[in-house]
Amino acid sequence: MTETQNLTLVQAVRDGLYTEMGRDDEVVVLGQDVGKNGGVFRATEGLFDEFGGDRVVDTPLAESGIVGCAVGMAAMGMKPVPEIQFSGFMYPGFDQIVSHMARFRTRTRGRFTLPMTLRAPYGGGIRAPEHHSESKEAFYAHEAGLKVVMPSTPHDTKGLLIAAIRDPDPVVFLEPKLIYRAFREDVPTEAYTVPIGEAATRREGDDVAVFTYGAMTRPTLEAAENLAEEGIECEVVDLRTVSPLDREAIVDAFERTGRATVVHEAPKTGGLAGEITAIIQEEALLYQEAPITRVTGFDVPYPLYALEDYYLPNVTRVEEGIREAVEFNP
Amino acid sequence: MTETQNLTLVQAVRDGLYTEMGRDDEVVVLGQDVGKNGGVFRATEGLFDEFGGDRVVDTPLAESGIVGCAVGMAAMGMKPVPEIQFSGFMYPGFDQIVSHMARFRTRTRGRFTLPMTLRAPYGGGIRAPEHHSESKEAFYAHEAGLKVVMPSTPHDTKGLLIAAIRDPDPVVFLEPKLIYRAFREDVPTEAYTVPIGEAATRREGDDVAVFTYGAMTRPTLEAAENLAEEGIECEVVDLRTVSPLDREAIVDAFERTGRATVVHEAPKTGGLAGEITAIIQEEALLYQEAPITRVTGFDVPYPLYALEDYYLPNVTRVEEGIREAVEFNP
Amino acid sequence: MNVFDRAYDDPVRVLDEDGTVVGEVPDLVDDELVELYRYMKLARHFDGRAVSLQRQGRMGTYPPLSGQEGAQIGSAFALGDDDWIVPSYREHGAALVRGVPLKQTLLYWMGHVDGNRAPDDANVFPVAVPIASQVPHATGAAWASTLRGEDDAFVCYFGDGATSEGDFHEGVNFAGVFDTPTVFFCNNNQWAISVPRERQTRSATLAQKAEAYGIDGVQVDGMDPLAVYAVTKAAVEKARDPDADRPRPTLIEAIQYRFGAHTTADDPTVYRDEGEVETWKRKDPIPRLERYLRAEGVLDDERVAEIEAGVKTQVADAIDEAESVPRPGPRDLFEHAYAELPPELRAQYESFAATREEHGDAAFLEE
Amino acid sequence: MNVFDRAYDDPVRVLDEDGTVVGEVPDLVDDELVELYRYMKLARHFDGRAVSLQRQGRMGTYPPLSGQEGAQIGSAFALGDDDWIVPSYREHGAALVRGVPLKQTLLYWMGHVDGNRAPDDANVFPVAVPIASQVPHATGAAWASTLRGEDDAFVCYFGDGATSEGDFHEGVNFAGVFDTPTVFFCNNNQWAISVPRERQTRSATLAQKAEAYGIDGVQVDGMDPLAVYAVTKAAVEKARDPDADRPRPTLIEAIQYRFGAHTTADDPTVYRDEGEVETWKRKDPIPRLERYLRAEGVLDDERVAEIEAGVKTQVADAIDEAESVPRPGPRDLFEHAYAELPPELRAQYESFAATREEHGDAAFLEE
Ligand SMILES: Cc1ncc(C[n+]2csc(CCOP(=O)(O)OP(=O)(O)O)c2C)c(N)n1
Ligand SMILES: Cc1ncc(C[n+]2csc(CCOP(=O)(O)OP(=O)(O)O)c2C)c(N)n1
Ligand SMILES: [Mg+2]
Ligand SMILES: [Mg+2]
Repeated sequence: MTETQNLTLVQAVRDGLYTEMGRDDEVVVLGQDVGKNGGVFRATEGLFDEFGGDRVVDTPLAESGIVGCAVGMAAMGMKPVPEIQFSGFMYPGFDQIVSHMARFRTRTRGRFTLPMTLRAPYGGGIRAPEHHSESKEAFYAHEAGLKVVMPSTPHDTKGLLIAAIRDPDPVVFLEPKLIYRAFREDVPTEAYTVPIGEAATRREGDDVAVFTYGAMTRPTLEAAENLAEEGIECEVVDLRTVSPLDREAIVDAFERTGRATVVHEAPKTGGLAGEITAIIQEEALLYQEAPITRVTGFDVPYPLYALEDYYLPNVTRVEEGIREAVEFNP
Repeated sequence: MTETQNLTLVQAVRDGLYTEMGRDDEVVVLGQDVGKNGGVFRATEGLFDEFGGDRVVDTPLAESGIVGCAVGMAAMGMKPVPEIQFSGFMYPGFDQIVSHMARFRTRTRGRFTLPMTLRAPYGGGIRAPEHHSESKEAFYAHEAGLKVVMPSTPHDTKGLLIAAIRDPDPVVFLEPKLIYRAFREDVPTEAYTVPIGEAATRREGDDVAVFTYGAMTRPTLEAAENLAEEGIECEVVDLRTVSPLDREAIVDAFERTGRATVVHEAPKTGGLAGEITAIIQEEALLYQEAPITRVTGFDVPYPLYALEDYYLPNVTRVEEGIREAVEFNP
Repeated sequence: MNVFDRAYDDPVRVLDEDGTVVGEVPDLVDDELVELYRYMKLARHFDGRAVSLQRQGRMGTYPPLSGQEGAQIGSAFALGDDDWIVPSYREHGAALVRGVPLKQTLLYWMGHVDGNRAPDDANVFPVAVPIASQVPHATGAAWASTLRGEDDAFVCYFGDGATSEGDFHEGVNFAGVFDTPTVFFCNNNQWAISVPRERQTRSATLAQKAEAYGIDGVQVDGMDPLAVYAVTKAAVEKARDPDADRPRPTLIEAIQYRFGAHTTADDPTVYRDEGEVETWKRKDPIPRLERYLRAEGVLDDERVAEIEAGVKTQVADAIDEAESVPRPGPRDLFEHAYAELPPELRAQYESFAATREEHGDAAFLEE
Repeated sequence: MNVFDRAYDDPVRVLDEDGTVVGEVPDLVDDELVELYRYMKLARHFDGRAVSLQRQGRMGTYPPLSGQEGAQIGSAFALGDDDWIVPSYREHGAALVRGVPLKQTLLYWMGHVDGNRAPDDANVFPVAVPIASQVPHATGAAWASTLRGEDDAFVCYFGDGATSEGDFHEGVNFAGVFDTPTVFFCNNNQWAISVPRERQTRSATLAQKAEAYGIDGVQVDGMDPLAVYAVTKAAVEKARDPDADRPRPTLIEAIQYRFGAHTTADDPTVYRDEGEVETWKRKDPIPRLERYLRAEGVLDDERVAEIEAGVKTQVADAIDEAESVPRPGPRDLFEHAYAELPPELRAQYESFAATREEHGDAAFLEE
């Protein structure tokens, strides 16, 4: 029997780093306050004591420098895991992410690969200050050359993080900070991987397929339970990776239901719900019985926290979106 | 009768700046090489001599500085028109664009508005070096608070540019450099505006609606002409503004045809074709007779130029995409 | 001697730790000195109350300023009426002097975006959270002022950590090139969250970073409000009215210490020594100025008690006011994204309003 | 005296404009000196041919290096076998010394991405077009070297304009803090396209920007290949084998001039004087070294003629080789975006391949 620990999602991040750093000397963690302080969310707690200041590095306050140095390290074959403190602070490093991290392999025809994993907590709902609640995965999913992972459970988090660190391609690893400590799960103590690019079906149902990922998985499942009481059975698919999307899983779930809702907290326009809708109607139009509904953040800058409960999709809005998809009658 | 000049698209940019700078002292142009050199594409030619070095400013080589200083100027009520030399070099200024330019009004409840227009040439096909051929409008369209304009004709260019400069909201103005000098058009000498947010029907047809913008408008129209010879009549809608999208025009053209193709040179995944598809099936599913086809750049980093003819949608690919939409039989 | 002509590691000083005069006392009348003192007391008391509000769950994360009043109040005090400040997130003290009511600051940290709208006559930029991102704004805004032939100066605040960001570099470099009337005021409080000043950069001082931009750089004892006042005043005057030999912009490094946590979400005991805190507390700007003013006969027990009472009332009133502002509604979420609501956004609002109507607010609001 | 202990505006020099020795001649044997000379001639000849290829429509936009051979070859020559260079887009000369064949450089500017893949044994980073973006790479790569207990040095090239970018600041600051074995080599060729050095920053020298990072900064006459060699060698040695008192990283400002256009798409007559160009041409690094080597008896007419003939053949051969490389195909477009083609990308490729099959290549290729 595999040994397990009962961990929260953020502890699973830490455990993923801990496990992989123990196995592979080339894995190095760098970022603001990741060292002695253990990260502002404690995602790197204890790693500094365990692996020392050379492998768990507090950097100056400069995101482009963090990503850019990690690019240089990774080009030399190391496996850096830079942390950006909040995903809203990835933008000062955006050029390094899109112009270099995403493209180094193509640009050098594979001479330089960048086995790096850029971690950042993303998303709203924790009463955080301005710019601390962004969910802009669509930026990274639109940039070819990157993989983009957004886990929703402690078990997946550890497995996907280890898979990301081992992946020869650069991975943007966005962690749902809203549920960093929301619940615990038994997580194997040993190293294991969860494959990047594969969705997970969290609930089976025949009436409608609901696609979501990250922190929105929980309200979506709750909505599905509520709707089940009304006799609406949702298939809930947690995408886990938003680039590459698991098109097969998406199309398959849709074909079995003919109706769909996509839920994400990112703004609607240009968000991944549009892409998913387009995939479905490209590949499965003939199965379609109703418009695919999108339950998303609104097309406004993420508000200060007194308004965030109105901004974020919640159980009520998810239920309503699903109902709309299910009740549509041509 | 209005006086006109026969101008190329890049001359229309210049004329728009010239006209509006003459009318309004608060309009200031700043960027790399925009002064004495007149811009690397000559979009600011002669403005330095006309308006002087205080209003046509060569800046140091720093995009975040350019956008950030423009934010500061605009907050004081000026109307800066910063230029980024190529849209692929907007990323070092990305944080200023998304965290400040897009959000200043919201963040200060309208005390500070930012009447600024960020210009950059975008797109491929000119045999340019690496990173010079990007088409990443989806990034900006996904960031609420920005308007994003992408003209396709000299007349629209001048009118939309003046509208952008006068607009109280910040505008990202992406110019199709492939067709900077491709053709001329009579353009009124005086100041005039073309409304931001309104699409233009470039060709009428009943069989299929084709949505596009910027440099892709020309191959799309050419494809439409070719297909007309085969009896396929395309309605070609040039969106002109990609944020906000003219949903009414999109839905209207679709309802009349029941079939659609979207053409853009940006990569497919996460590009605006997905958004447009989602809008259509949200609002007009019952009219839909075929999957909406997407003719776009591929999901790879923009290649060096020996490969760009394969990368960019061209007449053949557009025709094929339209044919697929038209020929689909459930 | 010009105040800028000194070694980078030789801070401008006026008062010693015990309030003894060790430098040139700036020209302030008694009432002004008392006002300076009162503002510091107000900022300090506000700070303590804000931290408690957060602990009581009445406010969100809050960044305390305690220890940094000398730098904030001293510098803001040196500005003319038409001058501006461009703050980070920790300068509620300076903002207060410039006309932002405490109520606004509370509202902001209570998550009400209204708190970020300063009154129209307060020349204060909005709080900037992305580190150093306000630096180019201060350059651009100051540049606008000279382009218009005005002579306003702009004081930009940021921390020691901020000097590592590209935006610091680009913004200050532009200021040098375009000779903008900007004062770059670095609140070097020794820490950027858990990263000490020595790990932020290898340069011996932050003031010497001015060399890279060909502008004046100067250190000041940031816990000496009179020294801060003097050096800021000199920098603002130079910005406004340059002499031929010196550039307008100035980089001021104000050496100081944050007594408390980085924010209420931070636990500084994890990364710094209590002993270090104690050492710096001896430099506390408030008793230092108080000692001087008492020695000068400007303050006495009675006056101090009066000020303390006034400060308490003012803060209590501000808290009452802020807490009586109703929670914003959905309309506030959509307002101001654009000058006019675009059709799709109107549709999003209307659909949301209908859902809320149907299900009631309780379906949305947590707690 | 240590070469770094000098005023920022006192450039290291070895040869005068006329080839007279005015400084300490570095320790190079005759064969090495001839090789240095030959590389400069090769780079110069290549440059002229590349410009013509572009004019003839046989190549895309190309950034000439003429005038900058002394800095590029002199510096690259100072590196050990395991050291690395991290170039911008103008360092084909340096890349050549480090093992990138001319054919590769031609291919790159002919739009073949293969040109950006240096041979596996050439310690050269890919061309970096976004200005200054390679600076943090050089810091990170050098850092990796020390973390692994290796002792390789990394020379990062960039222009005068690049010093204004945030990435320059962040990358050099990290190098100072982590004491990485990086040499930041600024090719100050006086112009960033049309923007002259004086409008790029107000600092009197670029070398003094080192003050901001607590590292050594030094100017060198960048058109004096021996001076460049000497100062780079000293910096590389310090990076590899630091002494206790000095930081490993160094900022070198190599003063030089670009004789030609910024790129073949640029017309410098619009923004700069012919007179200025003429003045700088008197400092041309090639005749300067040649004069010295002739005076030393290392070169004579015969040897020079031989070198010139060799250089011509080498460039002609490289052009032939590059032009005989077939145009890449669609498969090359999809290859290497990821280690493995994801399913959707495979589908995009297959669908495109089918279309091309049906319509033929002519339907896609312009010209
Ligand atoms: C671009 C960016 N990166 C990271 C953060 C997270 N963060 C907030 S405050 C802070 C430390 C700032 O230190 P300093 O500049 O010294 O200012 P202080 O807080 O000490 O006043 C960090 C890293 C941020 N707000 N913005
Ligand atoms: C981030 C970025 N902005 C703008 C450009 C366009 N550009 C290419 S070269 C150049 C000037 C570079 O000047 P400098 O750093 O002095 O190098 P030089 O070309 O003189 O060698 C500019 C503005 C770019 N390549 N990257
Ligand atoms: Mg600090
Ligand atoms: Mg240059």
